[in-house]
Amino acid sequence: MNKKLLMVMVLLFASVALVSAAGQKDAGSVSDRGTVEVFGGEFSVSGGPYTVALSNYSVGNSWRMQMVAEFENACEELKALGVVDKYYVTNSNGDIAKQISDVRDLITKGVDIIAITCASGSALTDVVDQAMEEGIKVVSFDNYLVYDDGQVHETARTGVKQEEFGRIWAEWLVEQLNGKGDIILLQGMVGASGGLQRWAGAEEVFKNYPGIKILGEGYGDWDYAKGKIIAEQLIAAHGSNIDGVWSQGGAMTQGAIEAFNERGLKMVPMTGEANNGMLKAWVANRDKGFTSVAPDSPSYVSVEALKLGMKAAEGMDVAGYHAFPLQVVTEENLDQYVKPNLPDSFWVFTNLTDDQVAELFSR
Amino acid sequence: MNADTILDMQKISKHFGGVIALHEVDFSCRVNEIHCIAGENGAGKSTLLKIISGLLSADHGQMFLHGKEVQFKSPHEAQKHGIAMVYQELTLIPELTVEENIFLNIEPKNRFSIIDRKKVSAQLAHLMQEYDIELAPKAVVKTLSIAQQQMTEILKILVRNPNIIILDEPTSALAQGEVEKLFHIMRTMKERGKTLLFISHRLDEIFSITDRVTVLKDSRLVGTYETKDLDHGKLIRAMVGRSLTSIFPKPNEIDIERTVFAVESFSVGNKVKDVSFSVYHGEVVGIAGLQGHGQTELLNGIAALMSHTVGKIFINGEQVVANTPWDAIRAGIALVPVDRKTEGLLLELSVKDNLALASLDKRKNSLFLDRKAERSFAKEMVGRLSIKCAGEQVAVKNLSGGNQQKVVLGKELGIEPKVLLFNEPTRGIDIEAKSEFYAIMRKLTSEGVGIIVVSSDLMEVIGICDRVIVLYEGKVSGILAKEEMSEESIMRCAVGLG
Amino acid sequence: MNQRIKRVNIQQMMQRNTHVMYMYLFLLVMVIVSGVLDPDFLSVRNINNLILSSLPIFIVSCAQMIILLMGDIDLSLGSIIGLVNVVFVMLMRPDQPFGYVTALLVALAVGTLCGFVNGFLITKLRLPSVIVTIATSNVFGGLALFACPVPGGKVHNLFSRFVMGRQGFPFPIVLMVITLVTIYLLTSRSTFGMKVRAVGGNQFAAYTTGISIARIKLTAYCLAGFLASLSAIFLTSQMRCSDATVGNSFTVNSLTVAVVGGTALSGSVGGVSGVIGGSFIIMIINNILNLINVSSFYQYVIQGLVLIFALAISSKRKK
Amino acid sequence: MELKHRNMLVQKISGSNYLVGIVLLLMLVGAQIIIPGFLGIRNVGNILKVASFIGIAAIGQTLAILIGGIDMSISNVITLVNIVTAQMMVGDNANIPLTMIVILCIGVVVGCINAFGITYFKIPPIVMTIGMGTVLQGIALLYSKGAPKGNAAPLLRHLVNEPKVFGFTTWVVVFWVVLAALVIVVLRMTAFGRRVFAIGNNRTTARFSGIRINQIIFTCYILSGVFAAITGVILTGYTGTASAEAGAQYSMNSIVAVVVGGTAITGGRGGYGGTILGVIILTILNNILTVMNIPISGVMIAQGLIIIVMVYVYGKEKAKTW
Repeated sequence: MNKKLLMVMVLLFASVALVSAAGQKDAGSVSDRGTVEVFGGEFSVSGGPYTVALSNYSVGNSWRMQMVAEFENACEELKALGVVDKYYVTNSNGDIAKQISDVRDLITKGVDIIAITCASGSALTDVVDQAMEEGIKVVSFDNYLVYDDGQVHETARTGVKQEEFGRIWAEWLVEQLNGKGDIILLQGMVGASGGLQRWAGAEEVFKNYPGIKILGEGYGDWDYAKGKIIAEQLIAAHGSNIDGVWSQGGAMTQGAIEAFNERGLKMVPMTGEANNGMLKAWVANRDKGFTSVAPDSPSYVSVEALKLGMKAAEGMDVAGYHAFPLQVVTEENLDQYVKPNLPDSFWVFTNLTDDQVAELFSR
Repeated sequence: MNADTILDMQKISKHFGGVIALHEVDFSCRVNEIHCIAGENGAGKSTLLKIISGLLSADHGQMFLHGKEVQFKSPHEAQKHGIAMVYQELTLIPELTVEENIFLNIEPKNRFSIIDRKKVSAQLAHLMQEYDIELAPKAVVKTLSIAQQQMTEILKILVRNPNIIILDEPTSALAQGEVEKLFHIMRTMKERGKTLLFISHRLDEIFSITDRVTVLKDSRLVGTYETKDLDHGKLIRAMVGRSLTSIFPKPNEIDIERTVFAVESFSVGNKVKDVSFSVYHGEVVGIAGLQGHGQTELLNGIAALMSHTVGKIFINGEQVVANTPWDAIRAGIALVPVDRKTEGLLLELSVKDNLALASLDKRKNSLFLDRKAERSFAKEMVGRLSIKCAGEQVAVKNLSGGNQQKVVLGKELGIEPKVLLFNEPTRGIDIEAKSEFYAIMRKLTSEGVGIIVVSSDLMEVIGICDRVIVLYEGKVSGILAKEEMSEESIMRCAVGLG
Repeated sequence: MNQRIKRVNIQQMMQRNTHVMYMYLFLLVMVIVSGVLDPDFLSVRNINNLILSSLPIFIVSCAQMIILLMGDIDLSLGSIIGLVNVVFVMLMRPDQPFGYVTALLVALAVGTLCGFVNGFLITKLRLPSVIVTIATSNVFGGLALFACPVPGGKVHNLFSRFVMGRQGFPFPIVLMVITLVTIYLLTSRSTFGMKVRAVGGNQFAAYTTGISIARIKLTAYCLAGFLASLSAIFLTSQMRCSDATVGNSFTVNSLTVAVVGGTALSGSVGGVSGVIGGSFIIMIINNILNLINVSSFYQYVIQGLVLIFALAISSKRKK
Repeated sequence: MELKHRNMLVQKISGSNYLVGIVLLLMLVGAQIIIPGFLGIRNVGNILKVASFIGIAAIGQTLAILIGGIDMSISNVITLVNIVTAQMMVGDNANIPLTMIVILCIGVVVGCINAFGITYFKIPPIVMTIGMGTVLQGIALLYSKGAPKGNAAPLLRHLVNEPKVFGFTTWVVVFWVVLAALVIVVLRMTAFGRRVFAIGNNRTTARFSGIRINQIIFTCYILSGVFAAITGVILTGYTGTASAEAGAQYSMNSIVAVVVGGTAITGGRGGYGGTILGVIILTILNNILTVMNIPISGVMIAQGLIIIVMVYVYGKEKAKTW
């Protein structure tokens, strides 16, 4: 509950600061504050102030937690500017039904903008329709809404293409092995759509290189421990024949690195993701011949969704899908992104300052 | 076979494991009679009645109802043939109301299969009026007294309108007034043309209400008699078949200067109120009373198995404070509980493990149990109590009742008790084992152990005890010395007339 | 009937219902406090939300209550919900006008079958209900996860809108009332209910009264399975997709609701009037946490504590 | 009579753990066929390592089941401890002592609360521990704010992961072996062990025999909490990090291991020796299933069926209301 207290104090402080700042400038009330430049002056807001919300389905991993922090951070800034008067963040712990009732509660609270990342894309369409009927702007990101006709019916949609991950990993691995070698696959979860898309992107590439032989694969559920167990078992079966590891998750890659080290095997190229722990492991195992490539979806995609929602609320046309570029850590820019002093869990493509990251992941 | 014979059983045999419960027993009863089955504990009375009621099935023999051979696979089947039984075990659902219990499984329903509560109330009111019974239909059964529960059981039977009604020791838990009430109902039933079979130990009851008596002894039929042809002496001879004194050992010298054990103003909840008595060196003290008048609670209270006890306990003149069973055992208070299977023994475990159980700490070397000591202790007990078993590693569940009871006793002797409490020590064990048990008790008293026996078997109380304390509603209603003891005097106290 | 007996009758009926009365008092306090904490709480929209979110847990808690009345416990209800949800969505043909009929029937059958499996193992193999339902919970949950490793699928739009009451007909309220009345009649006013309570109260008594314990148990488990699938179908219409893990929280929650609603774990005691109040209490806790913007993580702590407290209170009351 | 005779035969076979031994042998052979190199020394070491996690958690479960209870909060204790350990250690050996103290406290407190509810309020163990588990789950989420972070200290990781003992196994396995020996000795050769069995067989008799039931129940549940907590620490050492689902399978796994190992689910019969075999069987089974790429769902189904079959074969336990 300490955090609540802290928040209240921050709020108080913020409002005091706001009032005093406004007093110096205009001494006007919030309603006639004119236009305010937001999102680094990308556009200006004249309506509002808005009540905004993030409907999240899980903070079960650090990326999602960071994503929420980005949203909250942005909201605090917007609040200071008087553009946002209140914001809600709901989290359904992976429970689809709870997320639906969360959105219903948000409608009850009369929010103006909802940024939503869905536990299940199709499950939330109905309640989102209800929200839209109430005039709420709904922007889905990361895990989009999925309508029967495949179209974008919500206000807007943003995020990276999962196939891109697979493609970048596969192309890099082929290049490392010069088009010939035996690899193992560390897949995500059986049947998970994100994982399927990532693998589909990779399969496209591997198809063109008959020299790449897949020795075996396993599902590590994007989890470090499971990834490690799978890697250990694949190593038990194939040993030193493995020339490369195509992993679709950074934590699993870390598990594989560990497994290789414990068996005393020579390091091989492995694909990864851009979280600090993975990058640290990369640096630590560089001299053993380890190399990797780490693409990632920036965690401020939630803020991007909020931005789109606000544009819509201001009357701009934002309908449709807004592709969000994937960023990549490579051997060249690794040293620029790895932060040896920051926690492992932190994802390097962020708007948060180092201090904010340290605070977020400290306790 | 007489024309008015309703039920006729021929050469009925039944055994449980190796124990014979009934051996080729013939039995018959007539329309419109009250028929008592008499006999000692373990004579096979309950088994016979349970076979009639369909709860048990006979191994051999035939049963004829209205001249037609029948075999009941369940009590329900017997009920369909007009035979219903009130068991000693409670057959009511404690959380349901009187009304719900009585009509269980035969509720009158409307056309939507919903219970017709009006019809239920009307039928019940009619029945209660007919038999002059007063009960609150909406009362939850667990809140009723034992007598009220029994009335509910009887109403539950009556509403099913059977021809033959069986009552297994219906009076054992009742006070005098309640017994009168029950007999009134039984006579009304008889007037309505029903046949009543019931079990009772009390000779007075048998003579006051029955038309005929069937006596069983040691699982065999002794005979069926017209009550008017019998007197007390004849009936006892038929039941016991030998002089009572032969199985009871001679009393010890009692040294009233040495008090082995005493309780002062002892109360347990609201079950036992302000009881004081002492046990002298060499003495066996009996505690008698009707079922449910605090005897078990008194023993369990002394052994600190009950909470809310008040009062003082002295052993050899020194006050003992025991708040937990553990304290009581350390102070030297041992209890042979009423139900050896659920309270006394671990049936799956061996004789040795059971014997050792209460006194584990006595045979340890530092941290570990001393197995050698354990074995020799078990051997010693098996010898001392002449427990018949194939070895001390045999699971106790394979022993006969008498030997199981000896294991319980042996377990308690392991703690080297200063006072031994027995609750129904010889229930369901054979005569031989009984007499061995009595001999052991006597031997223990001569060694200075104080012995207290709770028993519902008045013959046993009279036979073994040097003094008997009778409880009525948790209070001492009489203390009788050996020469004052008789079934009549004890019963007078037990119903509060002492 | 004389006055004394009438008085005893009334006294006893009051005593029998004290738990439920206290619970409703608590519910009332909760509603008032919530209304003060957040004015939106008492809005028509929010009450509607509450009914929608309480209905699945209410129905499945009725199932749990019936099993508890028999003195058993069913730890597989959550997994049955997950399995039925998966089967229902898999068989759904969202593109056909009546594409939900087969799915509906099969889903109800699957749930009932799961209940039957529980009942069969418990009665025929004479295994304790706790261990059987823990094991079958794993089996049903595994099957659901096997058929549907990740959430997905679609639900017939018209069907879902109808079930959620978005087609003009207030189906959720009707379903709630029907369930309430049916389960009340079944457990408190029918022979079946008395038999179930008899089995839970005293098996010897039930046997000598001619009640077939095995048949009653089998029927009750089938009924529980059926109710769980009913709950799953409603839930599925609400979430419009399949998710094998959707039922996970329902096992503990159904226990909590039943116990809060005055159902005794020892059997015989309980009724649907308590269960409905219990389900509102649990759902209001979740609802109010959201409305006053408190971390949903408190939900678990509160639910666990509510379960333990309710049990502790009822055990103290028994003493 | 014939039926009874057959049951006694079954009991005789199961009672002496022959059945478990045979199953284990068959599984070893099967695994060697399915996974080449399965019986290699490194892999055996690896299997023992993974088995030791369940093995240590199953000590508590064995005790809880032997006294006629069950502990469903093991999963949640492991997860909570996993999260707390990683967050407190933050990869620094210096933090180990303080962390261990906190962790042991968690285990003791959880066990105490479980036992308190079970003895004082007479709440059925299954419901009490499930309720407690839910509370712990919430506490874990609150403590980690939903996203577990931090890492294990290097020393811990070394002890758990490095196969430095006898060239093939880790210190954790040694720790497990020592614990196992200790538990078996305590259960078989001390008064405490005898009392545990007595309570599981018949609580009333135990009470009438002057056994301090509550004391034994408290001890068993506290030990269960503590061993679950230790498992949580070891698991943190194994994965290096924390996860919100780390312990998820452990309640179930430990019950399966105990039941497969021949301990009666109603209590009073069995022991830790059987549980060890159960743990190894379970680990190998999981290993085979993962190598065959059978997802977690398959493992769940297999576990459920194993419990039903084992409970049926082993005991014809009398139905008991918890």
